[in-house]
Amino acid sequence: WVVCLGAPAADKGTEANPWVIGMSQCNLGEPWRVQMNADVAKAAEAHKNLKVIFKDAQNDTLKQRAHLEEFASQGVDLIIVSPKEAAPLTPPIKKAFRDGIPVIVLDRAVLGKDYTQFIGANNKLIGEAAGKWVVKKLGGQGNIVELKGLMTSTPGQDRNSGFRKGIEGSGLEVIFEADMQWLEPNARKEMESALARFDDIKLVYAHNDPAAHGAWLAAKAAGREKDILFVGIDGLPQEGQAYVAQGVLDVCFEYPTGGKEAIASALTVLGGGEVPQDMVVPSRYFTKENLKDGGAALEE
Amino acid sequence: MKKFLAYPVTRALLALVIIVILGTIFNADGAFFDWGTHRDMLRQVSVYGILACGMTLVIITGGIDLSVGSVLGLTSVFFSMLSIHWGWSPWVTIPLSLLLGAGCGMISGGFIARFGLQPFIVTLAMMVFARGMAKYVSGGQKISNYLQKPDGSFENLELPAVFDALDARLLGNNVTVVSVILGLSVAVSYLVLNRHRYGRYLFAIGGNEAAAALSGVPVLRAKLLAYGISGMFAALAGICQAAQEYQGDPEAGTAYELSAIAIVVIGGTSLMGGRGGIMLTLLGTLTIGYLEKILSLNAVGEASRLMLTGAIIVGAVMFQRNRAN
Amino acid sequence: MKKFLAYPVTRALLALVIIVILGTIFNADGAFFDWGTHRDMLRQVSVYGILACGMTLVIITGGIDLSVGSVLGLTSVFFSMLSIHWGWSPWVTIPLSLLLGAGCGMISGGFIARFGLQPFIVTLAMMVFARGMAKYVSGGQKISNYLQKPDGSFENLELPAVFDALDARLLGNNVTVVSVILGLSVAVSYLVLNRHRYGRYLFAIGGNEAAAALSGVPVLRAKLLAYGISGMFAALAGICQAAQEYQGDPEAGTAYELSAIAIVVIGGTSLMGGRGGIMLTLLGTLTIGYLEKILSLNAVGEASRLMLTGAIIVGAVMFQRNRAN
Amino acid sequence: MQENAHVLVETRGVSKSFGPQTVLSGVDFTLRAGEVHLLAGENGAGKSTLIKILAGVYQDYKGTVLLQGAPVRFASPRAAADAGIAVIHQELSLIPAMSVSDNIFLGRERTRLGQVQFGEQAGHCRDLLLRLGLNVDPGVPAGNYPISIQQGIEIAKALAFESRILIMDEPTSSLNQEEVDRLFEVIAGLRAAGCGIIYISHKMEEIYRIADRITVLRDGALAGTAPAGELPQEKLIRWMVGRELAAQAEVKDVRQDGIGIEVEQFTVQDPRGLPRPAVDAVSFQVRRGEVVGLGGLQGSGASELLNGLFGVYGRRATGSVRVAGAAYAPATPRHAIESGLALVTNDRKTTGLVGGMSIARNATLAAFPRYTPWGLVRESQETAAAEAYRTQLNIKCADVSMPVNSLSGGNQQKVVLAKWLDINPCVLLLDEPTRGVDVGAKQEIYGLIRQWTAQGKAVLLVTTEMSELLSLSDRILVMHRGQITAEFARHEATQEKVLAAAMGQSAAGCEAV
Ligand SMILES: Nc1ncnc2c1ncn2[C@@H]1O[C@H](COP(=O)(O)OP(=O)(O)OP(=O)(O)O)[C@@H](O)[C@H]1O
Ligand SMILES: Nc1ncnc2c1ncn2[C@@H]1O[C@H](COP(=O)(O)OP(=O)(O)OP(=O)(O)O)[C@@H](O)[C@H]1O
Ligand SMILES: [Mg+2]
Ligand SMILES: [Mg+2]
Repeated sequence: WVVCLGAPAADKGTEANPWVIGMSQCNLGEPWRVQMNADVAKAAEAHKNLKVIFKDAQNDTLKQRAHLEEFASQGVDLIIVSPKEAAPLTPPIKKAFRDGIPVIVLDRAVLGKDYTQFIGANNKLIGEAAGKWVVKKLGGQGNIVELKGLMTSTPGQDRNSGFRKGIEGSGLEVIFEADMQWLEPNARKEMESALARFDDIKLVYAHNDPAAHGAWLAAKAAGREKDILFVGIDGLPQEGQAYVAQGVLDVCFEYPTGGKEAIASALTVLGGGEVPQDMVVPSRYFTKENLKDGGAALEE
Repeated sequence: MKKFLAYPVTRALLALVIIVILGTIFNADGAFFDWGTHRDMLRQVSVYGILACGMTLVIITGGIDLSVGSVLGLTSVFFSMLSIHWGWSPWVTIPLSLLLGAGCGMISGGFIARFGLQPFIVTLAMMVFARGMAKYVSGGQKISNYLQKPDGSFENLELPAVFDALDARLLGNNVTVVSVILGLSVAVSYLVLNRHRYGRYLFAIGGNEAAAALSGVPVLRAKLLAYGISGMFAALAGICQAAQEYQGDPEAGTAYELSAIAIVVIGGTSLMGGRGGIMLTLLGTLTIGYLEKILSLNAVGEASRLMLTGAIIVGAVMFQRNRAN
Repeated sequence: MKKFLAYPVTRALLALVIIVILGTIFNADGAFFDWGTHRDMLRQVSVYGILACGMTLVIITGGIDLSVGSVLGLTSVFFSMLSIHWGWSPWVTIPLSLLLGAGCGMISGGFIARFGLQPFIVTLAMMVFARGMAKYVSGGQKISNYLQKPDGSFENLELPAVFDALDARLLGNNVTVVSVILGLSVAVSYLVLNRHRYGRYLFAIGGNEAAAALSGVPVLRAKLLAYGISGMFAALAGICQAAQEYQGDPEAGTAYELSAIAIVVIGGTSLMGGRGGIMLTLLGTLTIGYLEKILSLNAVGEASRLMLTGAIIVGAVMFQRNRAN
Repeated sequence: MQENAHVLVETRGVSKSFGPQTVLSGVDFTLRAGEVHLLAGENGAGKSTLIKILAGVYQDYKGTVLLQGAPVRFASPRAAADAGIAVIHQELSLIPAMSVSDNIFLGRERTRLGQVQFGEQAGHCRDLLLRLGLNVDPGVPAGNYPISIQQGIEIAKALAFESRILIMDEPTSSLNQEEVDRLFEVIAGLRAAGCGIIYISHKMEEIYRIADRITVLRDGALAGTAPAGELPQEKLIRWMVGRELAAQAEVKDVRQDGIGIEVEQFTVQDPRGLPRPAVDAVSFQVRRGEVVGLGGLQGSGASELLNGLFGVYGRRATGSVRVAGAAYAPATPRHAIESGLALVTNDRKTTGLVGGMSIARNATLAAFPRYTPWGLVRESQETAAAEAYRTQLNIKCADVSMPVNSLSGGNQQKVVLAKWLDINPCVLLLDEPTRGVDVGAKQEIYGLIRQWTAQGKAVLLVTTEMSELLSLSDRILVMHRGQITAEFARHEATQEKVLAAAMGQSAAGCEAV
């Protein structure tokens, strides 16, 4: 049943007979992942010889594994996968890759080296950059509230550990932290508690932009939004960047989706070219000052 | 004392008092003694409380409505779209949103009342369906005042005043508007349930549907009404949620139905139908609200929070258990 | 034809056939005709099917078990921890995990049978509690063979063979081990339900609990058994899930209870209790499995997928509706 | 000592209370081998409670139970069954969806290694049912059979294990004459074989037909025990109610000229979808002030006729009906109520009352729109109305705000009647209005029926109790297989004639078409 997919057929990759790319997204409940799909779709639209099939695994590892199995039996020319989990998706990705289908892995790495290319950003580095920005901005002193993403997820853990590394050695102190599970209403609720307990809060570090927004709403209701700085992560155009433009967030750090880059790599691979196996997409940060210039690269 | 405890409402009150006493003990450096803390608790629990009002009516008929969370999500998107993107007046968007919610509820109610299907499975299907609708209507994106134009650039629309109005506070910053809406929802539900003919019909249906039908109770219409009202309250909660987030989120309200049901049951309304009341639900709302507030104020970790919540739900239900048996 | 349709099992079969026919029409460039597609469908739906086996027993008693998803998560973490971190043999870890699941189920069952609390709310509390336990036990981390040591560095432990064994395929790559486990679960449930004395008791309790008690049925013990078995199957599903993910995820199984309930009801087992069977559940499992597979093969978008699923659940239940009334 | 050898079971000073309410106080009771010991008493006297103690249902009672002289305290119904006590409870305890044979063996399955031996059970079950003259398929769900057959299955269930002690709590409440005769034959056989039988009944004819000894309970205490031959009916009733019961008033003919209800070619399709209609083109009329009794065996369609007229089956009931002269097409119960019909169903628990709701609320439910102008509830009017009925119908309760299921059976039935009086109907459809009701309450209900006819209401009465049918009806219609097979005026009706017609023989004595 394994369809031989080795070398691209001669008549493939034309407008009449386009290359078929299977894209498996781990869930579409998060705007960031919706954005990744949108980036892939937008980049692919420009190329008439590409057709992308999108699948959504609804946050279920086993469903995503089924996607890989299905792509293989449907005979797609290339797979883009943004995996939910590293460990469980390594074997099916390895299997597809070994069977001759190029696989581009987005955002979350898998174990081993059996894939064509990994494109991702580094949450630890972003967290660290956020920490350093905060240290600089506050002059190394002050109380911080940290609104953490789901702490059973790797991004939540990395954004936490990176940030703690970034503020290490400074006089900054995290006085209140809570798991808001990436959800804005929870963030607002937790921030209300923090505001009730502490009169002196200098800054809120939220693991995603909606949470930073929720925290800002809580502070605004308490009339304290002017005294507090708000830092978010993800930097989607319609979320984080918009909040920065509106003056809600003081800074937000982009967590790039890599969607555009994935299509560029796919074209290279399908055309018979070579790509580096690991590619870290550079991240940017947005403040009111640099927003119209499209943000600024993270300082190392 | 024993006699006193025979009434569900005094038991619900006692449960609330116990929780509040716990709050004064674990007061998080005195934060519990601020009025602001209580005001915020009320704000935060309002959306759940509004859902629980409709849920109470449905549960009294012996049914259940699992779709309220999704209907909340759907209307929050719908309301935001009409208000922000299309710029319609709240005098139009609010009634339309309420109608949408009532419509969803009445579709469930119709299948349940007309075809005798199980409320659990019908409203489960509606829960899935309405979530799909929310994603379809919104294109899977949050609907905010930051609008992407076809060319990919962004436009910053003005946020309609209704959002600010609904997220505001009244009486010198001491009560949030959404808490007032919760209060009104309780009042309306009370009138329906205890003062109106149809309220009696809901109790009769929950107590013995066959006997009620043979006594001339319009069972189909009464059930449609119950699920319709539940949908309408879900829509109202959706509007409040959107106003508090300044946007419509197609994922909003996920799993809220479970909180709403827990509130109703902890209050003392029986899942068997025929027994309960809206005042119990109000007490249940406050109990859950304080529970969450205390856990949050004391920054209790996620794992312990869940374990404590689970244990407290069982404890409360044990306490509310009918002593007769 | 009419007579033929009078039996729930033929209706369930017909529903399955209709779905399969839809599959041959929307065959996704012929992918539906590969045996591999069917094998993968069976693998993918196995975990839900195993949960549905236990759920069937509970639903037949007139109850419901909302905790299975969380118990799945808890045991997947527990099993992975014992197997990977502590390196215990599967001959110990599997029975211990099953015991843990059965224990969770029996705690729920105890509250329900002994104190007459509502199954919905008790198992809801257990759902919250077990999820908290899963997070507590795992420290909120996934339990994999990639272990962080106290100094922050990582150690790559060897993955125990039991993980590979449970995730393997048999009979020349044509059947997955988890599908075989599903088959065995169905067989065991069949024996309990249709051949064993206790199976009669479960039906009797669901049909008329008071009458069953008067007839000398040990109601308490039978209910404990039903919830215990449900918990045990949830644990088995947790082990299978962990094996397939090569790790224990404390978030695993979230909302799986709803799928399991949908499978049972679509099969034709009544939520009122007293009527149904495990063969119906098997057919329901395949129906849901094919439904998901077809939607996924054809890359149906999220919004449409949800709306279709909701509509199909109602459609299937309408179809399974007891024609007598 | 000699006497004691024959005692199978004995209670000594047994008392039982539910919360603050004492239901049994110090009851002494003995059952000897080879006797039918009749237990009598008003509704709520504690008869069922006493036998539930013997059956192991309640464990928290005071006093002692002696089994063959040895003190026992059964831990569960199962334990009592194992000790040789078989019970037919007042409430049907069959599981409708389970097969007849599974029902009979429920709790005491024939198993090998825990595996139920279905074949063996079915065989044994068939023999047993044949012995009772029941032609029933052991593999069919019990709920598929009419109530009367289910009652028979219930009896078979009690006989299945050859127990020495048999307890029957109102086993004939839904059996017809023929079936009662067969049951009594079986009981006679058991008595001859040395079994002891405790039998509870409210029906006087039965009591004196079957009893060897009679024990009467009043308000939970022993009123007395006597051999049946030494206890005349007047004394029995005095023991039961604690006073002399007024003699039944002479029945007066109060029929008026107007027609209450007129039915022509009325047909009801079988509610379970069987091809033969449950009611097959019947025509009759009931005049104002008249009581028309409907006789017939179980399944004759009399209940379906009443339900059909009341709109329970909607459009599956067809024909031409006129109520008080106005055309009426059955559609829904609500519509029937508005058209002046009232239906007292044959089962107050499942279709008559909302158990958890208060007496007042149940009493006003049918006429509720009247208490809710513009939809708003007038609670004070409701309470006032309920208090009026409480006095008028002599409903015994502490307060009309109490839940209705805290009342005794007879008083619950009076609340049902109050509910229907409250709509001031033109036609009353009564389906077994005295089922499970004690002598005192029965008399009161008969009195009420006479009051209504005097007011010019038309009454259509369905009852399986022959004496009731004969004494209350101005005219008797007999139904068989959905059709009216005979009509008798009061003076020409006899038990034999009615029974013959009910079994399908025409009045002339030959087989009806
Ligand atoms: N489970 C219970 N809880 C509270 N009270 C009860 C319970 N069961 C019975 N009673 C009360 O005990 C009294 C005796 O009831 P019981 O059923 O023994 O009467 P009975 O003599 O069998 O009457 P009937 O002739 O109507 O069957 C009644 O007042 C009844 O309301
Ligand atoms: N709504 C219903 N649905 C299904 N079956 C019904 C329904 N109503 C009555 N039946 C069935 O119809 C049959 C006859 O009913 P029932 O036992 O009430 O006899 P009946 O017609 O009232 O005779 P009688 O007047 O002598 O009591 C029974 O098998 C009963 O189960
Ligand atoms: Mg009794
Ligand atoms: Mg009848």
